Amino acid sequence: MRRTLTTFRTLVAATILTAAVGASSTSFAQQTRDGMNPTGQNPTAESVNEEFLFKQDPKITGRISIPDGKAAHLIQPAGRDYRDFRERWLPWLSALAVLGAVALLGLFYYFRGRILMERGPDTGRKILRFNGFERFAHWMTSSCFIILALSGLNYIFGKRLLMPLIGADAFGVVAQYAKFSHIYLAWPFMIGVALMLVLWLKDNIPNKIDIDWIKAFGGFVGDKHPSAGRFNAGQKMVFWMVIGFGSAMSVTGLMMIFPFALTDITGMQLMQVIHALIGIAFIAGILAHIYIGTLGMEGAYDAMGSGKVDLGWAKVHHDLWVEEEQAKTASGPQLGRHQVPAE
Amino acid sequence: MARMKFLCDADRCIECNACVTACKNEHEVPWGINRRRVVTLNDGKPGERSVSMACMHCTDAPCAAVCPVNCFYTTADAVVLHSKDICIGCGYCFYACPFGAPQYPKVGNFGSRGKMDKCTYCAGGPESDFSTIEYEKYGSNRLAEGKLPLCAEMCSTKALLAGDGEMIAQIYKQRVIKRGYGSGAWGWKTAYRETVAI
Amino acid sequence: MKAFIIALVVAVAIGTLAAMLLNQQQRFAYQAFTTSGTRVSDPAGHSNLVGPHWNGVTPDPEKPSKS
Amino acid sequence: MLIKRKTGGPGRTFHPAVAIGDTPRAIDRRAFLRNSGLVAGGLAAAGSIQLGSVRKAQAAGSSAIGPDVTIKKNICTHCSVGCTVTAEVVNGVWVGQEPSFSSPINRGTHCAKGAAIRELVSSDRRLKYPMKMVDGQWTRISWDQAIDEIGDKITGLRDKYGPDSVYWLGSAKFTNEAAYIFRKFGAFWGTNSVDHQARICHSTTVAGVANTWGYGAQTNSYNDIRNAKTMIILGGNPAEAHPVSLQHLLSGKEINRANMIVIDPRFTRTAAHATEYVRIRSGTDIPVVWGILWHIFQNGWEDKEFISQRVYAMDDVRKEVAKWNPEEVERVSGVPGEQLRRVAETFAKEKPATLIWCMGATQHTVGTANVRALCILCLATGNVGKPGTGANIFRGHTNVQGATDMGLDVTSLPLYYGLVEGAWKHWARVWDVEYDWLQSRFDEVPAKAGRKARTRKESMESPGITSTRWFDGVNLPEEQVDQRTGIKAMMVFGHGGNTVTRLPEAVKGLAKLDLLVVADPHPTTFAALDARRDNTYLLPICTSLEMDGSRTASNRSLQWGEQIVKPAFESKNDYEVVYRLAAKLGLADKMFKNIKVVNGVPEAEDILREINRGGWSTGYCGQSPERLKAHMRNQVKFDLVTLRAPKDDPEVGGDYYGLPWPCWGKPELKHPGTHILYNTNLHIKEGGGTFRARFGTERNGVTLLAEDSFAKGSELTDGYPEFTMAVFKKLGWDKDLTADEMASITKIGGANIDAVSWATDLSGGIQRVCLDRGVTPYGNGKARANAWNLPDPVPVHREPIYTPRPDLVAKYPTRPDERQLRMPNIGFSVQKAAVDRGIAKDFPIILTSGRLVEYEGGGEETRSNPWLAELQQDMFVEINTGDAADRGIKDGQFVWVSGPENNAKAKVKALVTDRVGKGVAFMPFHFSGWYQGDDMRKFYPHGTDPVVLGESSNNTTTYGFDPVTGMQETKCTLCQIRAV
Repeated sequence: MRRTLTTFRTLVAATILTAAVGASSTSFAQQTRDGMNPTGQNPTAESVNEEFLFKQDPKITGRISIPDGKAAHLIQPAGRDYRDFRERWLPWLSALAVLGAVALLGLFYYFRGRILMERGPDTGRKILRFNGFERFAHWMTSSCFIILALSGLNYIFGKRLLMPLIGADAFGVVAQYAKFSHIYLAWPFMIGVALMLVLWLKDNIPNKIDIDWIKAFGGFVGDKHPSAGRFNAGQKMVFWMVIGFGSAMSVTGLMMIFPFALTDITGMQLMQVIHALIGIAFIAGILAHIYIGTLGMEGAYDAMGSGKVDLGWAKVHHDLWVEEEQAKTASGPQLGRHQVPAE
Repeated sequence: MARMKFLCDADRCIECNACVTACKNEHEVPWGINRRRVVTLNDGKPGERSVSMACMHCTDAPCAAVCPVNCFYTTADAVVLHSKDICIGCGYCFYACPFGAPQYPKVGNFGSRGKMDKCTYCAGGPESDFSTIEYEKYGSNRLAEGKLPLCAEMCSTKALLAGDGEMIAQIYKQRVIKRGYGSGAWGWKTAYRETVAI
Repeated sequence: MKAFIIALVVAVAIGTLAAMLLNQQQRFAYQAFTTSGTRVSDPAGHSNLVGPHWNGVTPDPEKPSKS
Repeated sequence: MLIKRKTGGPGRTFHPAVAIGDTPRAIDRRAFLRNSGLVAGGLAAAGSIQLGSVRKAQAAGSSAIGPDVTIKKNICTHCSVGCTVTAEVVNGVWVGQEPSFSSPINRGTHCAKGAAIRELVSSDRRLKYPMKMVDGQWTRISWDQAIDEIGDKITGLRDKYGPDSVYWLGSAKFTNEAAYIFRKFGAFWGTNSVDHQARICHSTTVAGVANTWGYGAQTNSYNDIRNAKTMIILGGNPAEAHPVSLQHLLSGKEINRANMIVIDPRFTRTAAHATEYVRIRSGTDIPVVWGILWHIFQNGWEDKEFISQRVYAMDDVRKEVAKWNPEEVERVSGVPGEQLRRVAETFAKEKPATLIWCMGATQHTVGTANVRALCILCLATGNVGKPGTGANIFRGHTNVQGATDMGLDVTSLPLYYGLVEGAWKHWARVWDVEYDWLQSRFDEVPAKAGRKARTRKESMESPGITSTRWFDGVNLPEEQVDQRTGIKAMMVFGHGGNTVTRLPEAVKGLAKLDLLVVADPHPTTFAALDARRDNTYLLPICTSLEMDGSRTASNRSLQWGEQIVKPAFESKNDYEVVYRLAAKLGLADKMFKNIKVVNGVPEAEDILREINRGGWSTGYCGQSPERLKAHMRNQVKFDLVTLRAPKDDPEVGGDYYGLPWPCWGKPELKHPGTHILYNTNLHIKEGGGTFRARFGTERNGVTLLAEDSFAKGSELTDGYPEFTMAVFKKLGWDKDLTADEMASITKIGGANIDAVSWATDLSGGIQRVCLDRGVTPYGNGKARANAWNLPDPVPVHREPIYTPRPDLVAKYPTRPDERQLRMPNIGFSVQKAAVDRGIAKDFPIILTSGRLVEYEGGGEETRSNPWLAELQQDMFVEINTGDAADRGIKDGQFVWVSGPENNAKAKVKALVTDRVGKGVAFMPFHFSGWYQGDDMRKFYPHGTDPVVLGESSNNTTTYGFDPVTGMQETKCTLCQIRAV
């Protein structure tokens, strides 16, 4: 709890910082106009000093003739705060988030075990759950995500974990390629997120059914299955997490890919903080998603693998969707007998 | 053991930019990369002061701390240097640096900005002293020749001081006592968590 | 499986394309920090810290340095 | 070819044993990697401490380059402070610069330009070979062809239009020797139209100061300012123009807690360090100075003893000053009386006080009068001739003082001998040529426009056309130009084309010229204005870093610069080019009769020896090349404040650094030079002196000689005139002369031996005797508060031609139209027209100009240096925040600055700042290459375009010339600024 608070504080501080910059620059401009004629004044006696300037603005900015706006900032002590965040808090936060997620899932697995398929009359019959394009979109996004997550974590943990193992030279090379992959695979990832939004938006609009589903804890607790459409509330949450975090990561990421294009140093620091915090939350969330999609539920992988799920399973987990699909085609997409996955 | 620092006496600095071009001259730094720069505060108004700024070679340097590949190291003279072989050009050091010291050969996108470059306190890099490759990657190594950074040595009004921190603080103190004013050791609080008490 | 393979191939393809585009719009500092009144020579060969060892990659020690 | 610094030996391998064993260092790469591999954070340093302590001890003796590095010393070319440049040269390549700690002038330091000066030599933007414009295209030619064709063309022009049709524009970047042979060449060619940059920087200073107390130069030195308790900097921004001088100023300010008063229309970088800043309206220097003097006289703060002993006619000044009560001063200049009272009291009471000025005072239609007023302020308070006092005039180029001394001036032969017959005869003797032959080289001018005809002798003695008016000499109808024809050819050596006002007129003039020759390291604006199609030549000249020779810094110290590297590309030095031209014209044998020429290149040392043989009038006689070289070798021995070496030093004992002129007598006399002019507290042999008795002994019954004032140890304890044989005979001192000296004097004097003076005695005997008897050879006179030979004997305020205050013109009009220096000066008509047409309403902003620290002069050289160019990439106009807001102008956007003449306009970037007051705009004058909004880059020969181009400030400057020297008005005109 303390950690989240600190994170929050850092964020708030950063926001206030940016706001303060705007505010103080106006007051400074006014002063400029008043102090127009220095006739009769003693320029030596009134020299500016650090303390005075820091009272006006958290960073000291002046005039410089080279056409590089960044260079006009003389001192920005906020770099120290950024460093505090990145070195003191971020490793612990991310370790906690990632390891915590793994631990929680482990516990869940330990207590709940693998959720096995319930055998029923329709077991063995198949229904197409995701068509090829959907699966393509999913896999493109997810494979990129895994690389992005690993290369992203490398920024935090690489020097702590990998570098001592393989040595600086090798690590330098690895990190260089990790950086390249992070920058370049961000693009298919962003496209993937956009594709998923288009493909699955209409099935992910939250509705009343979701409330019941949540009230029933999604059926994870107990053995009663709440009704659900194509996506149950849990999946919707994953969807919206991917969309929300994905776009936040994209926006902040783009700002970082094009440094200083739209913002100054304070903005860049803020982008970094946001990107990192959301990133680790994203990783934790996706870990849960991966767990449910693979280990957590029997035969889960094939849902995205082949796209076809067991009709019986579907009727249990997504009864409303199955009804809808079967209404579309009288026969329904019934295929041969097979092992049945779920997600 | 000397603890090398920079101190810019803003009451002497006249924004002549000698430090900037001396640096270019000594290390053949290309256009667009300014290891040192001069910023004028309160421009055109009474109290105007100019301050020459480069890497301050901080105590517990933030750049070194945030570097994801640990390419920084601190020499026995407390000069903060880095290895361009390991650097991945990520730019985190620029975000952390309170003084805007890190520079990148390419501007535009983060992906391939090249290796970070910054003031070396005229102390070269990790390669062996006076080697061609050291010179080409980091510039010349005056410190190993027993000389101080050229920017400070050539400062037109001797505003920019370089050398052992205690010695230059002493010089500055004496100046302030002599003349009766002084706007302080710019950046020292941020860089060294101390200031020159008069 | 097919969708997966295609996804990987496409991801790599888009990534490569992105790399190419990004690198194309990448500008050297000497181009970026230049205004309309200037014509700057390419610093490679004239300046240090650029040129053959631009990226800091260790050069072939056998290759004689430009003299 | 090695072009950049690289290590001498083969690069070391990265075998760890070698790396650690060979060069111990703070932390070697391997160790560092090991450390960072083991520990995540900051422990790397801890692991290396032991290594580091070893390094310090062992690294001391090592060198970055190796044993084959040679050190060469030359002088920075970018201002007059005279900073020593220490170059590291390997295999003939300039690979590095080191601080010149031993120089007492710069003590290791440099400004941006000096710290970047190495690039000048290896710049890829240099002019690489001679070029000729053929039908609008630049074509490469050989040196032989260039000299041949140019020689033929000027000979043709001379035959057709006379020698005055060719204009010889020299350079303040010449060495003394080059300036001297260039002036000599002009004399041999037969014209007095030989000029250089001093015309547009300190010509009014030279005229004003010389007319006050004798010599037109800085009286003290940069170093001596350390002694001052009060300094007024009026119309100068040394923080940008002479940054290294600020080392001395600020030290003085700190050590003496000196008052540093800056009087300027602009809150400059210098003003930022002032203890008091006085903002004035441009062009009201005289009211301000008189306003200060008003308080001084009112309160009796003047130095009455000094005035009575050493100043002539101060009462005439009192009458004029009485008109400038605080109310009138404030009405005209905008400075409140209370502030001026404070300044006046400080300057008069907290002594020693010095007055520093620069082009803010000189570049006006009243430039000479301004300078005179400033001198009078020094005189009234007794602030001349002592340490910490004086008129410290900061000059602009490396050798602008020397080039002025060497007579690159339309009014004088070398060393201020003037153009009178005696001067010509003196130099004819030094040059060993017939006076009559020299005379035959000059032109006969027919009577025209009501003016009488001029004989050859009269032409010889008539001042030439000033560089500020060369294009008027081309454009004006021939009857208005007081010579046979107008100017037909420009021979431009080391001089930018954009530094003279009224650039649009210059462009017209360029188009009309029959021949244009630009001899310069860079093509310069002259070559790139797109005015010409043919008959244009570019000759690549090396920088003065690539040649030997002496330079005279602003403080009159001569420093010997040695060639650092051989001239780059096909460039040649000035000596060789002048020699080749002379040879082509058949003048070489006569001109270089007594000068050693090695492989077609005259030897600098030998030229200096000839200067020594003739330079008596200014004390350029004692500075032999050997002595100057000894000074460069022994720089470290000279004191920082007194500039003097200890007396017991075998080589330079007792000398002042650089033997600041006057350095009397022959070199063997070992006169130490004169650090502080007119200092009566020292024996003349120790560098003392008196005011020069240059203007006679009495006027209207009032003596012009000093009263009860004389230099220490003088045998004559009162004022005395300058020494001639007549005076010597009267005193009986002629007996002191040796037989050889007498023989020489007799030979010079001929029938009239009495007329031989301290300045024309080639034997040096008169000066030797003077020194022995402790008297100053030039006499002991009074400084003149009233200089009756000048247009305004006592300075009076005159509004600028284009004034923002037309209401003041009736009371303070500019001088009536008159003719000066072969040209009409119609300032009065222009001013009247401007007032009548209400120009000040359409152009409400005062436009002033000045220098940036990164650039120098016309800026071709410095704008071609990427290290400097990066720092100032755009021509800009400083505009006040209020004016910008009124016009909707944002910082950094393009604006049009338009001027009242020629529909002139310039497209520049706005720099919105409070450095300038409301209603004032400032532009730097270093830019060119854009013309009225067009980029002219393509007109430069391929690859020689400077890195940075921009509008020249002189696109919009206007008419206005000082009546004495033809100085242009750059500091006060009017403009309008509009957003693009």
